[in-house]
Amino acid sequence: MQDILTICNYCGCGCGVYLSVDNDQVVGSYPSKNHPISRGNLCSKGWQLHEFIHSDKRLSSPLLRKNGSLQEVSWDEALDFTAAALMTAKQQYGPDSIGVLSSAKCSNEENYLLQKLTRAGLGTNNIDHCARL
Amino acid sequence: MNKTFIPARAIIREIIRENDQISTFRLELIDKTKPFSFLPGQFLMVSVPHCGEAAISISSSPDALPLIDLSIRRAGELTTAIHSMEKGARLGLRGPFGKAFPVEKFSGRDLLFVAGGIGLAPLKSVIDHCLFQSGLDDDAVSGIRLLYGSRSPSDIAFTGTIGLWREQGIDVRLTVDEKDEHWTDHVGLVTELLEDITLDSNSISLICGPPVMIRSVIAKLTEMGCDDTNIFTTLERHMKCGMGLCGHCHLDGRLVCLDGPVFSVSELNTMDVMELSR
Amino acid sequence: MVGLATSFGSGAMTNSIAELEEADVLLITGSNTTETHPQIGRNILRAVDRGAKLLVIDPRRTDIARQAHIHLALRPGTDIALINAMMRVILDENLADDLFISMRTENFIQLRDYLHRLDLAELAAITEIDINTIREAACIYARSSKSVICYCLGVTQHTCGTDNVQAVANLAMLTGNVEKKHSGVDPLRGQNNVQGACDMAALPAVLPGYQSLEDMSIRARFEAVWQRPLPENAGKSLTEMTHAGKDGPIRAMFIMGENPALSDPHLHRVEETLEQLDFLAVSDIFLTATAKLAHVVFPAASFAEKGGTITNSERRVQLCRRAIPPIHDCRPDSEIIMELGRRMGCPGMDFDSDAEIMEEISLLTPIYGGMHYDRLAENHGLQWPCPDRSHPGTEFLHKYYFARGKGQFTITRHQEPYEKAAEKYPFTLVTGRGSYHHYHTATMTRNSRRLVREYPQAKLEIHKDDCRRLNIADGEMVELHSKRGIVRISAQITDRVKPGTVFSSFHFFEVPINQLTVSAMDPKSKCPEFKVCSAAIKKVNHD
Amino acid sequence: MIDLKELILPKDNLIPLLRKLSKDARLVAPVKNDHGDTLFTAISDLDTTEIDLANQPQASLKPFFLPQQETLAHYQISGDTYQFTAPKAAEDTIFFGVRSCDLTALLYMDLIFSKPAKDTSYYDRRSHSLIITLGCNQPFANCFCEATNSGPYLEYGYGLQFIDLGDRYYVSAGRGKGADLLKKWGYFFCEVQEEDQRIRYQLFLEARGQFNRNIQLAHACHKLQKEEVPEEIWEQLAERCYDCGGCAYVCPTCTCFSVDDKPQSRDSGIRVRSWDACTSGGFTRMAGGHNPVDRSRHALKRRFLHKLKYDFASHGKASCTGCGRCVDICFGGVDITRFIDLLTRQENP
Repeated sequence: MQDILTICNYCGCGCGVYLSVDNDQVVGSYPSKNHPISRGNLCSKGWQLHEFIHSDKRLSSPLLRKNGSLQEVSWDEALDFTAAALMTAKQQYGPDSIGVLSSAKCSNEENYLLQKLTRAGLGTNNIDHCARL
Repeated sequence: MNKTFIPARAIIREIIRENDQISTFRLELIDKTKPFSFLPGQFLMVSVPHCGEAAISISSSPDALPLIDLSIRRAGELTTAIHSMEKGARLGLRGPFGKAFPVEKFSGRDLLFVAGGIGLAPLKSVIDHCLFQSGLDDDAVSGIRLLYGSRSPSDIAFTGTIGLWREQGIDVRLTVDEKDEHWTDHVGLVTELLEDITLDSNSISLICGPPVMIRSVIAKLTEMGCDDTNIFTTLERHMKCGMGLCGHCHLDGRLVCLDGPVFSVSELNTMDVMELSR
Repeated sequence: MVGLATSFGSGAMTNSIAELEEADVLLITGSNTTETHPQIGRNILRAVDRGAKLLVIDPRRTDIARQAHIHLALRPGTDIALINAMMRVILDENLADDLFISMRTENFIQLRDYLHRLDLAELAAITEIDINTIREAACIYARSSKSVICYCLGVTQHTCGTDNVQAVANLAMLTGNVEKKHSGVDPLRGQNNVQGACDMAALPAVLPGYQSLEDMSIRARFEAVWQRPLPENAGKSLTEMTHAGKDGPIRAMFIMGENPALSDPHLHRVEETLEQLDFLAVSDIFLTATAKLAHVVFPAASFAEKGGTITNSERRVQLCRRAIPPIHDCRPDSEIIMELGRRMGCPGMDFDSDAEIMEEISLLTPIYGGMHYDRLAENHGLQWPCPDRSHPGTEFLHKYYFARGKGQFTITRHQEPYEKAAEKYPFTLVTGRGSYHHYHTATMTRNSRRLVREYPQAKLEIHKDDCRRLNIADGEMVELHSKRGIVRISAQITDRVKPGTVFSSFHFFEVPINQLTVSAMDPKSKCPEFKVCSAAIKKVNHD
Repeated sequence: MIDLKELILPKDNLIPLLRKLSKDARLVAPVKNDHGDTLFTAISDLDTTEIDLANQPQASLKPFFLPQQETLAHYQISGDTYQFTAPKAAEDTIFFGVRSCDLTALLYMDLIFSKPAKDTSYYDRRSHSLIITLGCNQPFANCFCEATNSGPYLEYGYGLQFIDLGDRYYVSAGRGKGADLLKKWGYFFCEVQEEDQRIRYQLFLEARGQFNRNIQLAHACHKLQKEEVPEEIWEQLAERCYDCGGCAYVCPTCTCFSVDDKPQSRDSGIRVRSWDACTSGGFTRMAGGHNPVDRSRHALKRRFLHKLKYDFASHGKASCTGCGRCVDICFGGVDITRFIDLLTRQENP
């Protein structure tokens, strides 16, 4: 059993949460007492933070729409298809025909990378996230 | 290893449709590692994988063993899953748990059963057991009467059983909240049926149904001079273990799974209970 | 957060969360704090137990409003009228901080003249709050020099959201309650990394660290590091991208970890827009409503399966640590982006670690200049601005001067919400996050048995008098109509809302309440008006 | 022949002793981690891990005996038959540096999980454990074990009890495993002198005099036996309970749990037991939607009455051990000490 300190995934408070890990399964979450925000307690959602991680509803494989339905494919196939489709749109309709939505649930690094890809790779400023929603 | 939480497997031998919402599942245990016995009023923790467990009272008589009846109303995720099962499917069972009706005291006494909806299920276990006993011994019980309330004529459950009981001499009176064009019997609350009933001081009353019904029937019986120690009811509470550990069924210092689900009204009068207050 | 950036030069929370506990007056507006920001609510209540005064502006009697010394239960959409009224009182009572105004702000005279032309009684009538209550609240706020304002989406999700924020900023500057510890203006950020997504410029009009897209020297710096020319035109906002409808300018989209097909206003329009795209790729942890419309779906790793940093509401950049390897065949979004980048020939998509990505961020983003992983690990994170390695981080903003130089007063005028309750739609529908147990579109919380047990289905809060009048029972299914759609929802009898107002959350995909809301938005922030639309309640005929 | 019940352990011998003990069992002790939190941690290397006896461990021993989430069974569905398979067994564990309140709580849990049914997984872990306590010479900020009669030193229940006398520990042995341990490792210890006993008692007296808070717990318990709590108190508390469940989760004597199935694939999953809180509305709601508890008024009624009224009635002792963990962490500030204050203040206005 190992306890890893991370930051809660729910609201903008940013509590310090330990995830209890047993055999690659997250089996608990509890607050850090020394952390300046959590100070020994979590809200009802934070105490249940481990619950959704191993949900059987998690996506398990890349999916590609074939004949109208989403089917499991390899990473390479999904990535190649996506890269090609985005480049096609760029060539056919220009870079501003592509839109990108980033996420307030993803890390700074991921947000940075995605806006870099959008601006430097796709050549458009069409990037936003749901800050307002 | 927590053996206390491992259910034994049972197979569905027969399914009897009681009404739109209620079916009786006739089960037999497959895992017979230890002998199984129970008393009327006790309940089982019933498992369906992916859905968890729920407490359900046994509706058949112990005399019918090895067959065990569970009459189940579709209410939540687990009971809906059970309703989608067919003959031959398997369920998990733990138990029996809880305090039973004091059937040993019933010998030679008049018995009045008052039930509403699915509430007849645990009482059915007592009635069938008493009938079986009276077959063996004429004095087992002196008279059995049943007052049974349902929402509408199509909601009346256990109609087959009620027919059999009538044949065996039980005085069954039915009432519905809302009648349809074919209904000629009583319309109104089950407490109204009590108006035509006479009780001697020795009679025992057993009540099961929705909290509002339990409350009004107890009030009426008390008014009619029934002694608190002779009125029994069985309470429903959310439960997770059935054996006094999980804390969910805590009721003013007691646990329904251990100290109940059967309580005499004299016991309930010392407690703060939803079924009696408000 | 355009409004606050215009007034102060920065759109972030000016204080630290811990400072709230020491404040003497807390004005909470448009924030259901105990539910949406529990730890901030905890600080507020501690302050109250210490003796601080709590003022709450909210049309609903939320749990935090119940604890307030004064609850200003305004008519939805009349925030500006209320704040203007409070400022007028402050002027009348000579409670303005003249020294602060002259040293640290500009544009005051125009605002003062405007406020003097307003009729206090008329403003109070607009808000439907008693004038003496407004007067008392204004005095309490103005008389303390440790007054702090917290606001959330209840202020911004209006067609006049930007003005609302500027009104709040005016109030703070008028009384000198900014630029120091225990007093300031604090927008409470919704999701765990909204602040970071903004900081990192997942926004159409700025570069990381809110740097100007137009500044040539800044552009040159980015182009040198990214080895690619930067696009010239400002981009389109989320609403512009997802509401274009048929034949819109957007032909292909990549959506990472967002679910606009449920959270967006005017859902039909979003679905229509997404469905007609030539190509849609979605990366998420669950098969969301949006993912179901996609051509390609990537299974992303959850927060527990990856590292990286996130930035909380008080600008604290914190390290997340990987607890377990990605489950199934999932991959972190950073890997997915870099894989795509490499396949599209984009340079600089070969980072070996999150720490290496942060090194590039620090290089290009002055407010993140000192955010190095070793430092973040040691200190439970650092608060930006943190320009270099030796900088300790910033507890509260605008010390010595506002980020934009001088704080700017802006005249804000009351305007009626886009849609008014009318004969056919007599109720005002307010939407938002509304429970201790669910989060946003509940894709995560609904996978927790306990949270589902506590809050199993969507509820429409209706005042008990309205329920009695319409003969609606608690828990009864009703139909809620607006000009744009109909949903079926379970009624909850309550006194949290006033008669004539109803409230529901948007947590449940079965009850897409945002199908009813208007898509009118604030012209500056592009924030949609979720908070007010008109609706009708109809009983459902059983059987 | 030295008395095996009470001995002195020079502090220099502590690590050597623990090293020996850790050969036969897992050693768990409070360790301050890199993030500044003191947690009970399984120690694999005594030379690189510093045991922290200066701070109160953030969590009690509860997670080791009643984990936040425990797998009770794996299940496999195939066709319409299914099979439950039980999970793995417990390992021998020595807990060192346990505070008096936390052991008292464990003794209470023993009671709960033994009657009427013995909870096999709890007992499996319990019978594989040995508890070495450390008496508190200096109570922590929110402690009130004096009021709950569960510290600062203990009379019984421990395997061994350590009292810090400065450069040495005064060690008392309980029955069974603790005494065996002293017998086996007697050579690390020396005899108790009269001086040691004097110092020990003096430290005990001083510890008792250092509590920050005076909680009228016994008074509250007696009052609850006699009279009803005014409804306003319940409502005042409920209005500020934001349903986080934190008080129940951090409480070393809150044992309420839930049992749920967690699907892992279409035809397999685990049945788990997890911490539950009686302060939640769903705790008592029945499948049909009926709820015997009105959370909006009585969110905290069950919890406080259980600890202070029912357990006092049935065990003669409240099931609050004064560890103070629930104090200061409540979002609304309505912890058990607030309740006791409200209840007892009423009497002497």
